[in-house]
Amino acid sequence: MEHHIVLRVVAKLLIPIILLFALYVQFHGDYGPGGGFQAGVIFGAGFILYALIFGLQTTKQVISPSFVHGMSGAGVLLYAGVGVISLFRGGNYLDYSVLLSDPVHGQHLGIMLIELGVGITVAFVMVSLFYAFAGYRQIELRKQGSTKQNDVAQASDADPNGKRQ
Amino acid sequence: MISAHLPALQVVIPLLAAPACVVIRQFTATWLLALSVSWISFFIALSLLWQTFHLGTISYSLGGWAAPWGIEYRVDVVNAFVLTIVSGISSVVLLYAKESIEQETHIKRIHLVYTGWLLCLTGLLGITITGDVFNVFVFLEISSLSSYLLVSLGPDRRALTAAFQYLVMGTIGATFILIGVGLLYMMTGTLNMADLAQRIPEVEHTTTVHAGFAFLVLGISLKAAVFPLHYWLPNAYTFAPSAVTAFLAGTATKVSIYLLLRFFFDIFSETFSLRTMRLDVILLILGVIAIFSMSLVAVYQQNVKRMLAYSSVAQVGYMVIGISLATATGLTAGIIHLFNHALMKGALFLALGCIVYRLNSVELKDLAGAGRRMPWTMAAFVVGGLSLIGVPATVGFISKWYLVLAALERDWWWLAFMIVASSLLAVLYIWRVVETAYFKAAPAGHIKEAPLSLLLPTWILVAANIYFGINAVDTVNFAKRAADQLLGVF
Amino acid sequence: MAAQGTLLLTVLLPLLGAVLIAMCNSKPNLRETVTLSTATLLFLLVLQLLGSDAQQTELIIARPLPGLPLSLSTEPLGLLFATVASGLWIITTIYSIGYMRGNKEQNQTRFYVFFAVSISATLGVALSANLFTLFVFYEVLTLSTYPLVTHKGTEEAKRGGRVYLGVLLSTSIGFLLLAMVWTWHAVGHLNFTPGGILQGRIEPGFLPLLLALYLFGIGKAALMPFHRWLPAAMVAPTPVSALLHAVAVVKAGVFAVLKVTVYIFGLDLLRDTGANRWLMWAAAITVILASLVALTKDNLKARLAYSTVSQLAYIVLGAMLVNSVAIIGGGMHIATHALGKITLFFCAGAIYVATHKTNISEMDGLGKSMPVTYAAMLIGSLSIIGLPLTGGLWSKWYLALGAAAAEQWAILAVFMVSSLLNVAYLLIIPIRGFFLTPPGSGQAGTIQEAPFASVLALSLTALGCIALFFFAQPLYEMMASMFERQL
Amino acid sequence: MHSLLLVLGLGLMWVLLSGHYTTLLLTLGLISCLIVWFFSQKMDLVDHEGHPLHLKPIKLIMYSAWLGVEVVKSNFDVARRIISPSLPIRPRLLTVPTSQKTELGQVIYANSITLTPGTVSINLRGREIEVHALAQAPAGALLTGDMDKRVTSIERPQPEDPRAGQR
Amino acid sequence: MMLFIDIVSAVCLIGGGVFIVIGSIGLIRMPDFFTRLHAAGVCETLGAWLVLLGLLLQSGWSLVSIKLIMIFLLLVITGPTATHALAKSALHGGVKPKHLDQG
Amino acid sequence: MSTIGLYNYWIVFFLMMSGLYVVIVSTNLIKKIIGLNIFQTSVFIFYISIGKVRGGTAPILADDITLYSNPLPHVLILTAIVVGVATTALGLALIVRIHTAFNSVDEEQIYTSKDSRD
Amino acid sequence: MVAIVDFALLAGLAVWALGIVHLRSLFGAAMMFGIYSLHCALIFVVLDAVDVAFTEAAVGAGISTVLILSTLAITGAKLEVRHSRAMMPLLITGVIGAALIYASLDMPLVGDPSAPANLHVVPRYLQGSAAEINIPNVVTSVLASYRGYDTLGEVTVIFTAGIGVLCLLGRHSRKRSRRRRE
Amino acid sequence: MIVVYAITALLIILGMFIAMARGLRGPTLYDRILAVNAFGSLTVLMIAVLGFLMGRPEFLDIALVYVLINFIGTIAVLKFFEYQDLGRQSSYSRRPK
Ligand code: NA
Ligand code: NA
Repeated sequence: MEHHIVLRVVAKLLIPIILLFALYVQFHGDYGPGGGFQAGVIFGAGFILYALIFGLQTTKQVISPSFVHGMSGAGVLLYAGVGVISLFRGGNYLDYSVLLSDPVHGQHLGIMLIELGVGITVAFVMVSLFYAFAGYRQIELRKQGSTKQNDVAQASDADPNGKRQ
Repeated sequence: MISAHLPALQVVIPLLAAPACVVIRQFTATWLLALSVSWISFFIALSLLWQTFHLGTISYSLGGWAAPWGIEYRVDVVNAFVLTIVSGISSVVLLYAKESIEQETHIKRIHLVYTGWLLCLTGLLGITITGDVFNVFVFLEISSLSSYLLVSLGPDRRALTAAFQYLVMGTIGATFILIGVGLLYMMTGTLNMADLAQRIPEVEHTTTVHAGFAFLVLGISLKAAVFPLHYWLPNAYTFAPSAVTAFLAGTATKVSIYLLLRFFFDIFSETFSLRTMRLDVILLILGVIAIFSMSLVAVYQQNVKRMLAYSSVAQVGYMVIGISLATATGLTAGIIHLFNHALMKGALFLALGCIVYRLNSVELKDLAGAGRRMPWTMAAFVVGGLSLIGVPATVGFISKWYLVLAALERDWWWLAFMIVASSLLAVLYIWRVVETAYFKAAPAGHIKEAPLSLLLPTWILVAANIYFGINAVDTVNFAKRAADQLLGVF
Repeated sequence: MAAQGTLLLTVLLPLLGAVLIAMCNSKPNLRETVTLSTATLLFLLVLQLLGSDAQQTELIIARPLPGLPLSLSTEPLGLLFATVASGLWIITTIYSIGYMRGNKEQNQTRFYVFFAVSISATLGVALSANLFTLFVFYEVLTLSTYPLVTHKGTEEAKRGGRVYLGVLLSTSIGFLLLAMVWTWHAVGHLNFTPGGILQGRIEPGFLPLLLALYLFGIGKAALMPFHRWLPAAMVAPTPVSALLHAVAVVKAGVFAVLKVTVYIFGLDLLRDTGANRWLMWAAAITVILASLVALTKDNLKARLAYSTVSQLAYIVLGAMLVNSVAIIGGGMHIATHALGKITLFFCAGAIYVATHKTNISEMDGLGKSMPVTYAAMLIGSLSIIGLPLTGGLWSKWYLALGAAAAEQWAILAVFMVSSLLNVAYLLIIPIRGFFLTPPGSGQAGTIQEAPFASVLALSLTALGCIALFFFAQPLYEMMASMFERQL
Repeated sequence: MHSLLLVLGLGLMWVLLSGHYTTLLLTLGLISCLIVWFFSQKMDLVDHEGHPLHLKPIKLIMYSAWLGVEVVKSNFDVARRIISPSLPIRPRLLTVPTSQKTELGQVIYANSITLTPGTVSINLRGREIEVHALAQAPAGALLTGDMDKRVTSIERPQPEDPRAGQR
Repeated sequence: MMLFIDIVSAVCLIGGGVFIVIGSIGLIRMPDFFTRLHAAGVCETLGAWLVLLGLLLQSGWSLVSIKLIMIFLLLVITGPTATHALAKSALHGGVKPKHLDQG
Repeated sequence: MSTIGLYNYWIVFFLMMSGLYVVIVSTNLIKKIIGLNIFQTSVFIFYISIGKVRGGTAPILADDITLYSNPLPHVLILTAIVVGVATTALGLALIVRIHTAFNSVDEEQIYTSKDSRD
Repeated sequence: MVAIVDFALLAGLAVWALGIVHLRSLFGAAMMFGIYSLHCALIFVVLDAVDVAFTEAAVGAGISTVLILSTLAITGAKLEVRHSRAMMPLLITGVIGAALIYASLDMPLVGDPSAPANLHVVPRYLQGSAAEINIPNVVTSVLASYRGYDTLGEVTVIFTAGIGVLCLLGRHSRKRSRRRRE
Repeated sequence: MIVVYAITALLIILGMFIAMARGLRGPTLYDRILAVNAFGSLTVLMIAVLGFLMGRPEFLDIALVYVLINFIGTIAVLKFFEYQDLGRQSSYSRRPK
């Protein structure tokens, strides 16, 4: 977004809001619509917006690809790990009731943890998807050696200037 | 204490290992992890098989919520048997995979290949063990997505198109299953298999249940590559990496066939699925067409891997015929062929993998002289081929025996004759390879025999082909018990 | 226990031999020593079995399926077959050494290895306690002889091998397996039982069909129209042809036919239901037709091959006459034909090694240069025709008696006509060899007898033919004991 | 200072959104704000232009009210043009100068132009904004520079902005 | 009072709906891309505002109203930004404003 | 809702078949994926329609509400949506790679390119 | 009133679907698909599935469309789509559609509170969510606890997709290793 | 009020239909994006109205998400078609410390 000052300024305002909103959705899934998955997508979207406006390289410096990949696995491990913990505490797999002495509190804790696992995995898989697709094009362009701009837009719909009326 | 949780551990251990692979990254370490996890799964499956055979069905409530509210794992001899097949094949093929995958894949991606492998294993085991129809869908997708990925990693660029084709067909299949599950849920209000089995008879006559059944059958058949829904399979098997082909050929379609069994006989009654819905006739006809047409197509393939792929479609036809007979022997035949076919195709594809490793090709013409250059590999191929043909003292014979027996029990002479006649087509295509490998002069250049790390797993499966051909008592007993259980006799 | 051990060893010994032979790949002399000693040891083992009262011995090797054990036992017909096969292996080995070395064949180790394996399979067939075991070894025999048939590796050899394997596998899997499963389905086991097992277990109307499945399914018996594999296999080296025609393959076929007739169906059942009737005629037609075809063949080995088809049909015919005399004749014919035919093949091979000639029309007058070979050929021919001073007389005699006992006069006539045809196509060869003059007499002087080992072997078998004439009694008694147990 | 304001702002937002004021959720809210602050810090979003810290709050509210009225008025104008059968539009391009000293101010100006139907800022280049106007009237209103002055008035002078003079 | 609020909010809601429809019609009627941007602006500003105001009147002072206000704020921030980005991209992508009145 | 009858289902069936039709008929791989998504999405609506209860509201418990729609289909579909996006992502990644390898995303062009058939 | 809105929304959906079928511009189809997803989310809201609507909004309209568009951009593919016009696809979809219509003959009506799906299993969730788990959002309690295992599977699926895309489009994806071992 | 909500909803749907006609017609890429963007805004309003229509207005979070997703989506699309590259580094974007 060359010289898109408007976008840049607005993004700086929006990104923290998006990220906070994602976390709000993450932790309020018990009370209203939302939960780990939606939160993950929104959180990921925040990073995607950042990458769209500030560039992939910059974003990769903010969160490195290996961190992203590791975290996407960590979410699954957290989820599956909660199940293993309930095994060790004498319950069936993923039985959160045994996590705490009060079964209802246990359920609460379990749900929060696994929702967190979901959110982490989803958020970082989203970022990882973006890295993959965006990065692929960059490698591709580097290979071609030149950045032919606009040829898609030009070649795309019938006529970029619309119907000449 | 831990033994009470074996059903959960069966699936959860590979599931936990998969993300761990991403974290570990180092390719030998990930292989070792995948290998040990797979073997652990295998031993868990064996132990479950033992438990179910001697102590009866095991039910495990995930999350501690009793069925039908929670998701239930329900292990009986039928799925314990399939679990054993799946984890066993995976374990042996993983032994083989290291060398083969290192040759066919970029080193930086190897840990991801094992991650995909473990996920596929997780999915397949999950489908098999679960007692909840929607959970089937979820794990089906885990296994499907990872197998699309694994297929796409093949060395030829056509692996990509094959994987895409597989993805489209597989997704249509999975969505059909989803529609079917939805229609059943609509009429019964439950997703638990046992609960469904109880509640379906009340609404069995409704058009909704009929259609739901049809969608389920269509969807699963697509996944199982039941003729004529096999369109995706030949390309996928041909272009996937060797180890992946062996793994998928031995497991993926088998699990889908298992699902068919579960739906036909357990969730629905055999009277409904085979008589009311006339699937006995439909499956029989399709099976017979499959065993002939697909074997014939196989005869004309120049690519040996593709040839074996078509042969797989034909072999699925035998299983389908066994199911369509709806007798104890027919089911036994189908189930035992499930096991046997996993062994023989596993051995054959592994042998082919050895050939790819050295010759870099599976075109028939390039196999000239392979018999002399790679004697152990080709010997393995020959034994696998003989098993496919159904020569006695191999597992293939046991399958044929029960299939023919089942046909004769129904007094269907023509069918018995067709089964044996079609297996002769296997002679044709196997022997084309044998002749090329042994009687055509090899081109110049020295080719060594495949390394021991590849030969050993191949020969483990070859030995299994012979061992279970000579001593089939146990497998037959398991298969019989499974059949009885499905028919509600036991 | 000891007898069981002997049984198992009988089958395992040749396999062990095969492994040892394979290990002696680079040392031809050692290799052939191993082969010979294995063969001798095996023969001694079989003789021991023959001598011991091993009738009750049964050994279960494995139980592939519930109620379907892989097991061995002894029984007169099987012992006869085992004796013939193991005995002839020694001689064939001797002959092979001469032939293979004389012809400078390639892949000799492979040859000896698979030869040993097929002997093992043959003994398995001979000693099998039930039809299933027989079937297993029967298939192993098919597969282990395939590399021998295609030994030369030429396009022609491949084509021959394809027909060989194709016909034998298709018939066995297509028909025999079906028949077996049917029988097992009806009876619940497949044990060879004196008097048969099918009595009352199967609707009589189906018996002819089942019998046909068995007879055509046992493709090695070469009943027309499933005989094509036999001439096709003629591309093999001569020792292999000898193995196929005399020692192992075709004999395994007719042996199986006899076993099925006697121990699965039971003569009474067949006789009572008349299920054998049309198959008897099928065999009779094969006898005549194959003889006629043989007459037209100029290639010596091809002629011998069709002769084999015809002679095998004798044995099948004997079985289909369903009386003990005919069966005894059939059983004896296994032995007499084996010796006769192996002699003839050895001779054909010897001629090939010495002259590289394969067509009968080119062999005029060779008898003068190769007198021993031609004398043996004469004896072999006589034995197969069934003329006195050879063992062939007796087997044909009992077959004819059987036909008479069954009051099948037309069959008797078939025997007569066929013997005349035998004379026409077999006896003519030594006659031309001895009495006609060679076409290009210039080269006659260079022709000598084949290498010593070959000549020794063919002399031994020719002597065997004569010996059988004088010592036919034990053979007869052995066969007859098959029916004693029934009582 | 920026950080503190950010965390406070985020915390306010959390409280407004949440509606559940238990210890657990408030703790989670605090953690969430810190997480967002952490990432914002890493993304370099916090300490430069683009934040209300650079604006005069009272003037901002006043400007918003004025802008709201302008937007409503121009809405009616454009709606009238749309539904008139003759479609009375005379589109034109114009360039308006900006007097804002910060990028934030410029952006507010550009967006205000866009927000008002009848004018769309199509490019912000240096100290000028290219505008597409639907007709003469909205173009004329813009060219009076009234809006420009109002936006500039809400800016707080930022002499240290490193890039104010760069362009 | 309740009735009065109901009436005002009904007017707002339906008025908003009408503006939305008008804006959409403009999207169809306008001759080129840039003029359509103005029509879309009608939907996104007054149309949206009126609807949100109508709802706000119904929700009273609650969490719902806070969220309505938040939606409003976000619309005000993102709407013109997106429109501006779109216009700029279109210009960059070779779409030229047409029917320009030179003067 | 009683007036709806089976209307929801019929529309959903129409949507499903449209999606499936796009999958089968398109030679363009990207459009196939779009079709697949439509197919799946319409199944989602089907499920959600099953769970609708006339007069009920969203299954988020509140004090003054007694009738809720059936939450189970919602749960199932949440999972299915995720599965769908996962499939889409993988399919699109494959398309990207196919484009690199074959320089086309059109099935016909790919299958007629040089070595794509045996 | 809700029924009318539902009716109108579904009708709209059908129109978008037809639009996608007929649009020859691939970009247009992709955009239409985004709209289709948005519209689905609206229907989910009408059908009381707010969580689903939320997800569909974020995923269908957001991620899926962005991914499709990015693929379009990366491949720079020819954006005009050709359709192979054949009877077969119509026949297949016709038959399957007929099967579905057949299925609908015995279906409970939409919204029927006494449909089996609303009577069995579910009541326990609605009661239990308050008593056993103490969470007002029943969808969350079913998703995360009663059927938490499905959700674990779901997370695994998305993880699988992440691994898959990484494997396919990662930095080393285009180099194919063929180290020959001799 | 239900009737008012429903009428508003129907008006918004009508607006959607009309907007979509533009989306279908194009003719340029940007016309389509514009239509979709407008459609997205209408969806946000629609959800808000539907919440009131269904009697559960507290689910406005979805509408909030729509606003954000709609915005990000539009930006993403524009970036793709401006550079065919979504990871492109902006000329002025600074390296974080
Ligand atoms: Na049953
Ligand atoms: Na404007």
